[in-house]
Amino acid sequence: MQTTELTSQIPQLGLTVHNLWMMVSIMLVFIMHLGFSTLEIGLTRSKNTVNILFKNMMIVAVGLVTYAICGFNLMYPGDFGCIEGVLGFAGFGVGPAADYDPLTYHAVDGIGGTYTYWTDFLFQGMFAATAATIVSGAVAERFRLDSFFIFSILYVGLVYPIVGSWQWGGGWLSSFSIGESAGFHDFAGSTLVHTVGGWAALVAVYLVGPRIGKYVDGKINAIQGHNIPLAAIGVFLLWFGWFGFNGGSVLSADPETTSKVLVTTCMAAAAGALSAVIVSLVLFKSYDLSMGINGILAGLVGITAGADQMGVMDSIWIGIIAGAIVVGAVAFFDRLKLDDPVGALAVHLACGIWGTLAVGIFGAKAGMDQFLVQLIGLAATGATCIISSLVILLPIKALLGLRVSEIEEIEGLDMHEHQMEAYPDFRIDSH
Amino acid sequence: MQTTELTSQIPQLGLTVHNLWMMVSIMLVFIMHLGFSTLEIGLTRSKNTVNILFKNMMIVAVGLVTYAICGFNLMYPGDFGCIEGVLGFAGFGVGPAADYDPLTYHAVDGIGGTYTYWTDFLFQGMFAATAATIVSGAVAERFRLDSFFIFSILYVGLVYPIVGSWQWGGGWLSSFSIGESAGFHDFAGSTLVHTVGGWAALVAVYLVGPRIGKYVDGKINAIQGHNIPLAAIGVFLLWFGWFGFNGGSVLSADPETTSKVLVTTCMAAAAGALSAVIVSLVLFKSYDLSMGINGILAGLVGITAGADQMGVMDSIWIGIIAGAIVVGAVAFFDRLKLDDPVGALAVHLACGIWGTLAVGIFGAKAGMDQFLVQLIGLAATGATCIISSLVILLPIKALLGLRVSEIEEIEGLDMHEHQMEAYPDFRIDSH
Amino acid sequence: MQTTELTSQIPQLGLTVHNLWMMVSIMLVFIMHLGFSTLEIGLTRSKNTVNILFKNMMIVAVGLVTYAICGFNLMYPGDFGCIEGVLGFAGFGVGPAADYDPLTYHAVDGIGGTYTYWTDFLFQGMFAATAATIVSGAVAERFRLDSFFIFSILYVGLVYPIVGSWQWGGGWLSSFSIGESAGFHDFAGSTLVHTVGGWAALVAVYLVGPRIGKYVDGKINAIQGHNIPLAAIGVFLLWFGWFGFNGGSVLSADPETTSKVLVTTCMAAAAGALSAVIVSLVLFKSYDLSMGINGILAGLVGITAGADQMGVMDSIWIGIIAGAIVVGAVAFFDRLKLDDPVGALAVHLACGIWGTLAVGIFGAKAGMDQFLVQLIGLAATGATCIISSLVILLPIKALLGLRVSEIEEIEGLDMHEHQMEAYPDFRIDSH
Amino acid sequence: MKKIEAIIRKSRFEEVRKALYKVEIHFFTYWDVTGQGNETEAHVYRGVSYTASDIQRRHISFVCNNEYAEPAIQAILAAARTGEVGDGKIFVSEVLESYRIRTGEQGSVSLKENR
Amino acid sequence: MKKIEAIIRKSRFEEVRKALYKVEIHFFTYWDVTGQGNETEAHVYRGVSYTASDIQRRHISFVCNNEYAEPAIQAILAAARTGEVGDGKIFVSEVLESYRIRTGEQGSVSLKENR
Amino acid sequence: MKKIEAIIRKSRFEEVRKALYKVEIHFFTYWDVTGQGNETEAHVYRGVSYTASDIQRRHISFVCNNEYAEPAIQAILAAARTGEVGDGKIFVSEVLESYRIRTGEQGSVSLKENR
Ligand SMILES: Nc1ncnc2c1ncn2[C@@H]1O[C@H](COP(=O)(O)OP(=O)(O)O)[C@@H](O)[C@H]1O
Ligand SMILES: Nc1ncnc2c1ncn2[C@@H]1O[C@H](COP(=O)(O)OP(=O)(O)O)[C@@H](O)[C@H]1O
Ligand SMILES: Nc1ncnc2c1ncn2[C@@H]1O[C@H](COP(=O)(O)OP(=O)(O)O)[C@@H](O)[C@H]1O
Repeated sequence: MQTTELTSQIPQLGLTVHNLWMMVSIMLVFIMHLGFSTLEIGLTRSKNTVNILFKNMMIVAVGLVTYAICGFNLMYPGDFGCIEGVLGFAGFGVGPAADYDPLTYHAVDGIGGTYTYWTDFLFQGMFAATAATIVSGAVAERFRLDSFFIFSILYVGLVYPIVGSWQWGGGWLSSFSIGESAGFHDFAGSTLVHTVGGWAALVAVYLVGPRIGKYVDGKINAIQGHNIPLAAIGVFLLWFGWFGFNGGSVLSADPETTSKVLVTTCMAAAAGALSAVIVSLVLFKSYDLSMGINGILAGLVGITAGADQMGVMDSIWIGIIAGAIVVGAVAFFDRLKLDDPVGALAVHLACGIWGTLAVGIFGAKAGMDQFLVQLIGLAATGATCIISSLVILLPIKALLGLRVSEIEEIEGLDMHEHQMEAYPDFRIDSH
Repeated sequence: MQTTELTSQIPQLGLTVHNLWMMVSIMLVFIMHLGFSTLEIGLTRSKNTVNILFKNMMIVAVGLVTYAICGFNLMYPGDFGCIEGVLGFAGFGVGPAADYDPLTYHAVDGIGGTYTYWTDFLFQGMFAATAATIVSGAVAERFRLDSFFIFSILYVGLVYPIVGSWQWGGGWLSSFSIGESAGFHDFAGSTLVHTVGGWAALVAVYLVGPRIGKYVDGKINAIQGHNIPLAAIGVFLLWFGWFGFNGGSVLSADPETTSKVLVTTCMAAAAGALSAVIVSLVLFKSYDLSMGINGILAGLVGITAGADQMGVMDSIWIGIIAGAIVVGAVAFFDRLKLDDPVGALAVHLACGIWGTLAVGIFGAKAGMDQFLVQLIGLAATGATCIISSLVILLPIKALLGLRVSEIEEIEGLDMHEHQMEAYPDFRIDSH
Repeated sequence: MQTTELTSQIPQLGLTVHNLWMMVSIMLVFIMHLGFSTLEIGLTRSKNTVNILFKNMMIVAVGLVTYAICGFNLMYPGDFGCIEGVLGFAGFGVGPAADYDPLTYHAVDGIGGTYTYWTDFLFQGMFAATAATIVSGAVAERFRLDSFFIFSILYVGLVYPIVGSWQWGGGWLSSFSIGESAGFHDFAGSTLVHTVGGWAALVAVYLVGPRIGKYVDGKINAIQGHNIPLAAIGVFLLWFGWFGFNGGSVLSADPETTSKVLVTTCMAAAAGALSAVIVSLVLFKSYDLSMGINGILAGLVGITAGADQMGVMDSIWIGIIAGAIVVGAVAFFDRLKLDDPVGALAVHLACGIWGTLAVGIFGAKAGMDQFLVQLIGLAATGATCIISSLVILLPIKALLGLRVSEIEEIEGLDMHEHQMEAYPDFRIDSH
Repeated sequence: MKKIEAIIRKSRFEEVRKALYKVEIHFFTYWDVTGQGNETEAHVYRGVSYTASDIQRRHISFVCNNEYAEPAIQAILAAARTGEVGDGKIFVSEVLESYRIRTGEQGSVSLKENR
Repeated sequence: MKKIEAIIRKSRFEEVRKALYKVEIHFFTYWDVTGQGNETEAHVYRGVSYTASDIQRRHISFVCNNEYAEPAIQAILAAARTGEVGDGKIFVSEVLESYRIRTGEQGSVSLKENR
Repeated sequence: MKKIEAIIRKSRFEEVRKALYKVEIHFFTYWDVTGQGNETEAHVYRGVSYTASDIQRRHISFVCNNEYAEPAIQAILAAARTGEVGDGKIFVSEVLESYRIRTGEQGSVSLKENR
């Protein structure tokens, strides 16, 4: 073959490689939903297992479909037709534009096109369902299934993509700057995914109230999860999936950046685990595996906003602090009688905030200006999420109710909503 | 380095990328065997768990070895020495030809070589064991282990590759056409893998008979699976694996095709889940997770034949219909007293047929001619599979028997065939 | 774009591809830790489940952090400043050298740079924790948690990298040769990972003694694992991870080599499974799933040293022999009253030795000289590991003790060290 | 000495526990059983709806001195009742002797508080 | 009133249930127990063959009015027998009092059908 | 005939089994129960420390001819004792009749060894 002929294949070859990495990342983000599922059922009681699995499985389906219907075009509207920088919509359904060329669809300087329209949609779609899953964990064991799905459809279909568009869709937040700072920085979604899920979880937990027996006569009771091995499987799979969550957020397979992102991600997770375990060893004189699990997730959520900005030591520090935060936050939310069976508030909300702020404290962008930008970004998205959650949940509460009946809660949602048991062969000593 | 020197590396680089994607797909198809394992044990009783795991684990080993011995060379005979277009055999063992050059071994126009001989063998080998696994699920809880393995070795070693060679090996089916149609189309194996397994399952289920207690006095009893979380893990892993099953069937990492295949695959799975859940909500007034699980698989099997031909909406429709079919098919097979503990017939056979036909109804190839070609392909492979299954199973039935003894079935295959329990520490309330 | 401009991107593109494969391998090796976790808890009693999960989860964290602090720079010291070919240290912490260029950091002839510094670190770091995990399994159900972690930190932080440096760091072993032989060959770590873990496990098992009730009045009792499905999940995930363990050890995505390595790996695993099952069927008249599991791992460990040297038939033979060895070794260690709940000695030590020697017997390097080199390499590393383990463990034994109290062992480590149960909802019939 | 055995709904267990505390029954043993009785439960599994009359219940058993029996029975009757079919049963029988393993005490003293 | 306790093979449970139905015992409670007796079971685990004498059995317990006891015992004896070592035992003891929690009924009426 | 019921620590079970063997009690049935008593257990879960008074115990039950009862009780008392709060209890009651299902034997002969 001629040299020029061969050479003309290079951009296509580049696209193939980068797109391949993005497809691997899609799968990894997909498998996080299994991680969330087993984590959540592991940390809750056996009598609600089918219910939680149902929610987690269907949320992927619902998430993908709503994202196809409108989410994707709300999040990446191209131009903000409705409100400049705040709201745009590119129409219902998915499909590339008429002049679509994968070689230029998402071209990076010096690299060329890095993925196709389809990869873009699927990667973003897999992210979308995550936010609802966070809520699912926090309100587990007492939230009505129908109310949850109505909420999820609206939240994943509208709120998540609109807030996301402010930054990743090229909206106002992405160019918002103070002084020297070069705009809000949220690499893979500490704010846009984790706190967006976290704020909704906070509102939902507040509105639905604690589980029966959790706070009795001013005492905090532990309601143990029923299957620690499943929880452990969950956390390993989430870490595994985070390789794609963060690694894919590079949006190309650029070797130096992606590999460094994987290193910072892993170091933060490792440091988070150690720190949470050591802090809880000191406080509770016990090697608390449940806190180790939360520590890993804390480190992962914490590094997510700045995984591309940090050095190895930065990421270790972010992990250490995240691990300590999560231990404190679990106790803090318990003190406030916000009952969160799986620690979703502590992990996703508290450490999502920490991770966002950490970009202003550690790493390449650290500085007072950046810190303020991060803070304002958090405040703006937080306020929006809280208000939207209220706007969605209050009418549902009035019309359908958020909470299952007392007898249903005591006997388990599985038997009442699904007429099915998770473990029919096993003798269960339900609590 | 000189430009020409560098340029000469391009074909090799292309091979490396495409081959990498195929290797990733191999792993994903491999992990489907774990998905099948946990799905099947989850949906059956605890007393047969070791038995099912044993079958699923060993079938991978048996599948790979028989495929190495003769399967690969039956399926891809190069030329059909024995019966033109129907039967060819390239000899025992594996190993590339003398003039083997990976750059040309499987070259695609405009792309170049996309994988090596070894990748080819391993990808196909991982597929092969799938067919036997489908049977394993359908006849679970009462089929003799030795009879099952004899059947599997013959079916995976001979029938699966011979039928496969008709299409993927370049046999008569691949060029069979009516009118305008450009030949039978089975992208990733709705027919060649799923119905091939499904027909054998049908015959085996019929011959072995239902489990004790399933159909009593004309009433259909539910025999619940013992571990729904394991079933859920299974379905997530199968979806995960399907990224490779379908994605790898592109046979290159071509960015546009592969990513679009992933999108159609995921949309069909999501639509299948929603449709199966909604249909069973309407029919049974219950959020039936077991049907949601089957719905996902139905969507996946349904899209498999035409994942490369469909648009987003097509794939959603295929999924919706597959989800409805699976609910009906479960009831239908139950009505016929074909006892299939995991729903393999409904998923793999019914939706495999649906997926194959859907190529004639939706997508780029839709048309009456294509529909007829698909139908004839189905009929020809179906007849072959049914007859071969009978030819293999009837002598086994006569000589060894297909079914374990009644006492063995009641007390569980684990204690009798393996003298081992799956959960020795747990109090089991076996049913 | 100009031809030359485009052409100049080729080395970078190559780096991207190869690095991508290495990143995939990192993830796969990471997920092996989940595989080890579920395998080990599956094969032990429920009362020690939290303890084992805690160890396996924290060991990843500890492994990564110690490897970042000193392990990496001990294993790849660049030059051996301290003792030529035996001990070198490039300083604390991680980070590339000043003149670091990913295009040349690890360049392979005819391929170019294949991975970045970060990929290198993370891949090696994921390997490191494996050695300690092997020990964890062998001493499960009776070893003190604190003693285990002190041991692990020292062993993973110092012994593993120093021994590793002899071969992979370019030390004396890598160039040690006898007659014709071209140096010790250990492709992916039969010796450097599996026996290094195995020898330490041997010493630890010997020092800590058997579990109460294992050897009573000269009789060997079986102490069944509590959750066979988890063990099966573990072995599937380990096989899955081995695609990266061996595939990544090619250190590039070279299509021919990587895909062939995957084939030899899978064939050895399949052959190991069949051979272990058949041997134990003959010996014990039972389809022993627990031996099938060990057989797969035996095949995988056995092929690890020479996965790049073997043909298909070689790898099948290696697997068959490994499968037989593992059955014999389990009995052998039991005869010696070395109580190893998960069979780590039989799998990692016995088959690690077998795999190392097999390089001298089968495949491209087979020959008497090579066999001797392999034997000497094994002896040297084995002696070092045994001595170091003693040097670390004996003082720990004297100061803290290695073993939990009798009551703790009987009632389970979970309640005593973690004050947590693994399955609070289930009726446990602990044994 | 009397042995009181009560088969109750799991969902009433916490109430019963509290009620027993009030009548100074601090010691008892319980386990989960399956009850076959009038009550049935609706199930759905893979499209088959069916009712099962095997329902999980909790079995509480304790031995007490005679004077404690009647109040304990009344306590359980009140706390375990929902009024729906399936509330369960209480059975009373005679026990000949009782021992506290820790101290070797025998007879009615072995049933009294003693730390 | 009599309490009948039967320890049977799990595999005979369905037969026993049917037999009890025939003699109008519609109420009973059962749970799974481990029996230590003559029978042993062969196991293999990771290459160690051993026999265990701890065997899972089902414990059925019910209280009935005196006239029902004998037919019930005969029904169980017939339905639970396989003739192999390990078929289990039946024990009969006296019960002093019985209550239906739902209605508070006491005495033999509490054991009669009442929906 | 006497029925002996012992509620013991799981960790003492093997000792008790051996002790019963020595006094020729080769048959018994056991299951796991939760005991509510004096003893409490410390737990930690996600940062909440708490104590539970529900503790898993093992319930052993057997019926024996009268002359075996006293040695069996002494055997259990000795083997199950640790001296710490929570060692458990033994209860003795009267059994009216016993049957061996396999043979249909009735009365005290049904409790004797017979293979
Ligand atoms: N005679 C009996 N012997 C043993 N257990 C019984 C008896 N009668 C009822 N039970 C137990 O009590 C439970 C509730 O009884 P059921 O007949 O359903 O309701 P109710 O007592 O309100 O009529 C049953 O599931 C069974 O476990
Ligand atoms: N005296 C007893 N007290 C309590 N349970 C007993 C007694 N004798 C037998 N059993 C129970 O009955 C089961 C069957 O008894 P076994 O001696 O094995 O058979 P068989 O009664 O046919 O001789 C035992 O596993 C045990 O659970
Ligand atoms: N009166 C009783 N009836 C039934 N079970 C009892 C009774 N008293 C004690 N138990 C059982 O014995 C166990 C041990 O009793 P506990 O009070 O903790 O210790 P101790 O007997 O040493 O004072 C309890 O957990 C409970 O299961």
